[in-house]
Amino acid sequence: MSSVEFRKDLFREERDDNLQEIGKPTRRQDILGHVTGRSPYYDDHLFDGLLHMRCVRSPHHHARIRSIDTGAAERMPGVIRVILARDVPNNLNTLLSLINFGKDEEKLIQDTKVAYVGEPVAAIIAETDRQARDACAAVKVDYEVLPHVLDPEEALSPQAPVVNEVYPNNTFDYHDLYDHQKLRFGDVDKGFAEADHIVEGEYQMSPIEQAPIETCGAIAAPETNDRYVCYTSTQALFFSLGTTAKLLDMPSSRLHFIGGTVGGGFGGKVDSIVEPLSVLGAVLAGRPVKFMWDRTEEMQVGAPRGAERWRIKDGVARDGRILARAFTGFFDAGAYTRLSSYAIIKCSAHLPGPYTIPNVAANVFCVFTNRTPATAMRGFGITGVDFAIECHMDKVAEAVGLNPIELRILNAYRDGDMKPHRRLAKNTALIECCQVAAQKSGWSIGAEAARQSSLLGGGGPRAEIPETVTDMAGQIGERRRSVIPTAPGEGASARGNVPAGTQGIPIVAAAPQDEDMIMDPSRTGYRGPSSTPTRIPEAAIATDTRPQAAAPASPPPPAARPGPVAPSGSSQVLQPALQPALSPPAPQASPEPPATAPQPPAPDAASQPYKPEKPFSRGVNRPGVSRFLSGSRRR
Amino acid sequence: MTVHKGRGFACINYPIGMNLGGDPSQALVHSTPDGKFMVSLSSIDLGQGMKSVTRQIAAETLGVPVADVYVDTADSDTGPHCMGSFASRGTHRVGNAVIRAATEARKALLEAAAEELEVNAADLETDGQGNIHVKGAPTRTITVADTAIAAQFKQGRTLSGRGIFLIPPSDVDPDTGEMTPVSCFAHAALVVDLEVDDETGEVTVNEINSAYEVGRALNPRLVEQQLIGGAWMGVSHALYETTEPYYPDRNHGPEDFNAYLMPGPGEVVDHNIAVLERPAEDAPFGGKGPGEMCANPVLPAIANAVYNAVGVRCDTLPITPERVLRGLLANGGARPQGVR
Amino acid sequence: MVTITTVDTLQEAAASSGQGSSLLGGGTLLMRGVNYGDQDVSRIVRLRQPTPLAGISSEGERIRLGAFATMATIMKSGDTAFLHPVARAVGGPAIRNMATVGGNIFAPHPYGDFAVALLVLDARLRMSDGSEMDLDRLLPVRDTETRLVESVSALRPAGDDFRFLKVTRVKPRGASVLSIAAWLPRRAGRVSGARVAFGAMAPTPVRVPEVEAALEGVNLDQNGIERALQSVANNLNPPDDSLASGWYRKAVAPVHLGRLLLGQGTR
Amino acid sequence: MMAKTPVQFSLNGSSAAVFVDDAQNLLDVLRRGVGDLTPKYGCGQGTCGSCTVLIDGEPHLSCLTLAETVEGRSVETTNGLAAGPNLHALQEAFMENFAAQCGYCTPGMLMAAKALLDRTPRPSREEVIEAISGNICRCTGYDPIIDAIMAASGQATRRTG
Repeated sequence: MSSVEFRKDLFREERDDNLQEIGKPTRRQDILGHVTGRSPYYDDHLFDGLLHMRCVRSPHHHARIRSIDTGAAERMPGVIRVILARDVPNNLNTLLSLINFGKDEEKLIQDTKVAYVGEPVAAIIAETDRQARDACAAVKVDYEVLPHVLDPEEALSPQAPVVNEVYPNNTFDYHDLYDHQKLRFGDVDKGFAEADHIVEGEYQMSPIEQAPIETCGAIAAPETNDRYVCYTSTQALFFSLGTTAKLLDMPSSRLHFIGGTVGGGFGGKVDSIVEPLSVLGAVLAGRPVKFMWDRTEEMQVGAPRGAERWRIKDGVARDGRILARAFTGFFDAGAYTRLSSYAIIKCSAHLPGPYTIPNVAANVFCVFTNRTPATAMRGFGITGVDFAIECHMDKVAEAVGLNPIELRILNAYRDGDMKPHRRLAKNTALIECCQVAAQKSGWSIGAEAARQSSLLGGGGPRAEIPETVTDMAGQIGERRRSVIPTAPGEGASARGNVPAGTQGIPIVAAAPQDEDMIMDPSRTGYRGPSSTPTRIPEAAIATDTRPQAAAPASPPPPAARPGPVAPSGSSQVLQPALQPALSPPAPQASPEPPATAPQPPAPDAASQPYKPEKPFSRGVNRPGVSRFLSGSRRR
Repeated sequence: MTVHKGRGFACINYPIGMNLGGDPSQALVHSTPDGKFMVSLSSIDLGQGMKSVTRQIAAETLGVPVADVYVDTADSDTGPHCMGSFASRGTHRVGNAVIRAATEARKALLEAAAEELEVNAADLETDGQGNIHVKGAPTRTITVADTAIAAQFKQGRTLSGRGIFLIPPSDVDPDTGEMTPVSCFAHAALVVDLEVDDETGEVTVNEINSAYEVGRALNPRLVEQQLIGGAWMGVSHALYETTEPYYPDRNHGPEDFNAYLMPGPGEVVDHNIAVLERPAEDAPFGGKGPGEMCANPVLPAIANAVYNAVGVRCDTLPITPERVLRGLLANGGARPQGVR
Repeated sequence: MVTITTVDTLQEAAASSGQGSSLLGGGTLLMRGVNYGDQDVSRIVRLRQPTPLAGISSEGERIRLGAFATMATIMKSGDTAFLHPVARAVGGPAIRNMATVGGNIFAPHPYGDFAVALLVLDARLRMSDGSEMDLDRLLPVRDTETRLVESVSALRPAGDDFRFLKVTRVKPRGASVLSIAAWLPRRAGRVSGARVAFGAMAPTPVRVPEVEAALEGVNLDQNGIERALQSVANNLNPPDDSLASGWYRKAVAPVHLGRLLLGQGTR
Repeated sequence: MMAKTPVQFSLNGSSAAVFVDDAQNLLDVLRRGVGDLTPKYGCGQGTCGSCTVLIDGEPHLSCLTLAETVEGRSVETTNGLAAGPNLHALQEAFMENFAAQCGYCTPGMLMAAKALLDRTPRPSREEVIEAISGNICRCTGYDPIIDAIMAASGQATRRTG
């Protein structure tokens, strides 16, 4: 049983709640179709003479293909066409080439070497699904089995077999420089040295299947106008269309993709494998072709949420403040990149989680192993590391003897804090979520924790970018020559230094191209950030009334704390403890920022450093942006 | 047999939209002859409610009843480009594109009405019921339907709009990781209550109390769908799911739903949700997109609750009975960590 | 390529069986294989009218189940009340409308929980050639047996002599981590002639004579059953699969057996 | 030439006749043979329930049903749930309770629920759970589906908020 309450009392100054249609529990537009079974999923389009495609797949983790004998299969009843690698016009791709990220490395159909169990080496089109399966069983592939590697850290060793020849170091190449993505903010070694506790942990997430109830699939058919229509379960219509155009070396104008009603995706329908294969089938057979994964393929050949391994090292002050946090992360990409490389960048920007920590470093590796390639899934790039971070936070709480919720509130990021990716936090609400969850569950937290606010105590010195130690460890290929440590900073010979305050220009949304597209601000329902803290009515929070002795279990206003992050004298610091806890949100007699009533969204530049007032103007310095992005030709 | 109760906490934030930007979405809006509106997209409804939420956004922006708006997606011949439905980008990116397209269409609508009413367009307002009034003079009014007919059959004016939303791509500094990843974050915190059987290692989740901050609940029932279903998936990830039960060994990978484990309808967890709404500046009506983040806090909260119940740190997912039992044996039995 | 041969009697079906032929029962396993292109199945032999072989009848202290009787049929029959919990443990309602007693006997690991119950109920099979065979003789050789099963005769237990438990990860229905059936006749409170069988603990459902022997003459209390519990792990070598490892199955089988014997139920 | 076998059965009260291929399953015949697209393919293994149909009033998995075995029998699908323009109480309740997201499992859920309500008009929550225990939903967490089936049986759900 579930219950839902909408806490309209919180952040009410920042919203209008009088909109006409927004906020209404309107029935889904598609619900009638769902309950009558008539929502048109891709497989609900009937074609006369529909043919069925199935794949011949590798039984080996890693093997060289000596030969493929399709003779018997071609003579089997109902078989229309056997498709091999040579039939794919442009048989090399990487999914994110459409946004110029990564090198082409994966064949639609393999002909030289298989790198995971299930990799396709042939596709067969037949009159019925069963005939296609029977013909697949009759294809004889002569393999030379090669040594394989399945553990990502073993794959980093100089002795490990090369999984993917385009990345011969078994790691994705980041920025043409390193075999991993770095994040550096401050000096973690200094933070560890100042810490009272060092808390370390290792975390592992195994691969997870998206498991939509509709399996991945597509039906392609010749259209009367010399084009091909493709009904697809894709989550990304133009990704699939663009990938198909590229692999088939076909003008995108000859492709007509139709989808939009999909039986669950969860990230598993982005990879654009079934679309190019079904269109290729329709081209070669001249008839409608369906390629639908069965459940076994969906589970073992379809790319899962990849495995991740994380090591976290924290330096923690006696009072629970985390002074430094270092991550070493391994994304097990499987045999090809798909989306793992990109997830790591998203993940790196997410570190160290929703906390303000003055010294943060991370090395995150995208490692190739001989397993099914990994791809997107709900929470992509974040779910695994959030598991690690939040398990680790409990270990930190135990180490310092703090209530786990209070520990989070103590370290929580707040409006105006600088994050390690060097952009300011705004619109934060972690503290309020902690307080409400504590309240709903009846988990006591201290009165001071219950008084904290995301709107207060951030910024000031917490907005500053510290002097940052960098290193050049882990350059591409270095790890192939000798074993070097994977953790940030360890074993690094050449160290560098980025001066305090160094920051580039934040990127904001492109402005509307025409002023007619700019919505009247009074109709957006958005009133701008409030300067008055939203208040969880304190009486409603089960506050811990136990005597709080020597241990500083309750969080001081972060900026007022002594320590490397918090030089004193910030004019931003309010005195939350002085505010009447039960008073409604209202103008307070506090020095700064000026307490105001709800404002129109016209904040001053100082408190809103990167409000998108002006159209983006900085050039993109990466050459050859995708035609789907800017109209220029892809590299 | 001893069953130990445990309680665990976790909180998270979640970046909304494709990292680094560079992920545009477009929308087209046009009026039918009598003033109903069609929204054309290439976005995908995977069940998250893309068609429904963009419909409400279009209706709100146009100032017309939701019943007068329908969303058509995704046909590459008629729908403008959309990067796709992933990374919690739909509500934010597509929603913003729809706002721009519907805003332009609304401008044309009001200009057409102004011509009919012989007033300035700036003096007009919509009532959300299908009428356009002169501000402060509600009797000077025209229906949206009459306006559309006049515009398209008398004035020679289309009531249509185009919209694109793009956050241009951000570079990443190779040495520091500096970048502009996304523009807004959703938040969540939750408490899990569960029981652990110390002879079998079996974990039973009894209750979740949660707070999810979603910017704005554009449709509260769609938000509820995501949060309840997402928390279920979180429990499933935490305790059940993997395609490789003996990772990194690849043996015994499940090939059907008997072997790929997920909680059944007999394991529905009582889930009490509070929804917080702190609107984000550049999000459509402040809404951030709750679809992905809702599962994330459940995984660590369960691990933390198992530790609280029996003193076994479960740092490897999924937290199978075997992993709990091995931990119990290694510890010489359950070590409850105290009532929370 | 799969062909269908429709026959009128089980004897005809047995006569037309051979390499690549399979008799269609409920179809829950056979049709799955057919859908997935199982190259070992090239012919489906189908009874035109299976109803005569789907009956349930009482034979004194025993009950006879036709090989084509479905789990749903068993759940509807008052004669088989003691088997209702066992039948209910097999799949969801749709599967139970299809899955047959005969099919369950041949179901590979981890399926076949109904056969686990039959094992302790002294199940005797009537084969298509008219001969009789004990179930525990068939199970080890079931993959090579060419005769077909026509019906099963099982003891009808008294009181709470018969107990069954299936441990699943997924609730309310899931595949077996393990299942246990026990038949525990007692004389003056002491067990006499116990039978205990396990599912998903070996390649086929199995009885464990050492456990049965250890229960002889004991009271069903913690002390009485201790030796039986200890002998579980020594006499079973369960497989790893995606549901659980052999190690885990071995570790918890005594726990669940203890709960079953003590009437504590399962979680 | 592949052998074709004629099969005649009742589909949602109307007579249906179709030639089926050897070993073709009922799901495929319903969808491609007679054009009833409401049962869905989710696994072909009998493990997801999205192809659930009623045969002679009882739920069956059409992907595991050899098509020719329905000769002379009655088959019901979601296509036959509504009476003309009037939706079945289950369909109304699924709409009202937001009991579908992607909608792909919905037809199977509806048929499993109909089999229950036809026999047990006022089921307990446990009976509802049992009735859908062979049907997998990846989106909803089941709670809204259980609520909807309870609501369709005229029993108030305990949903709050």
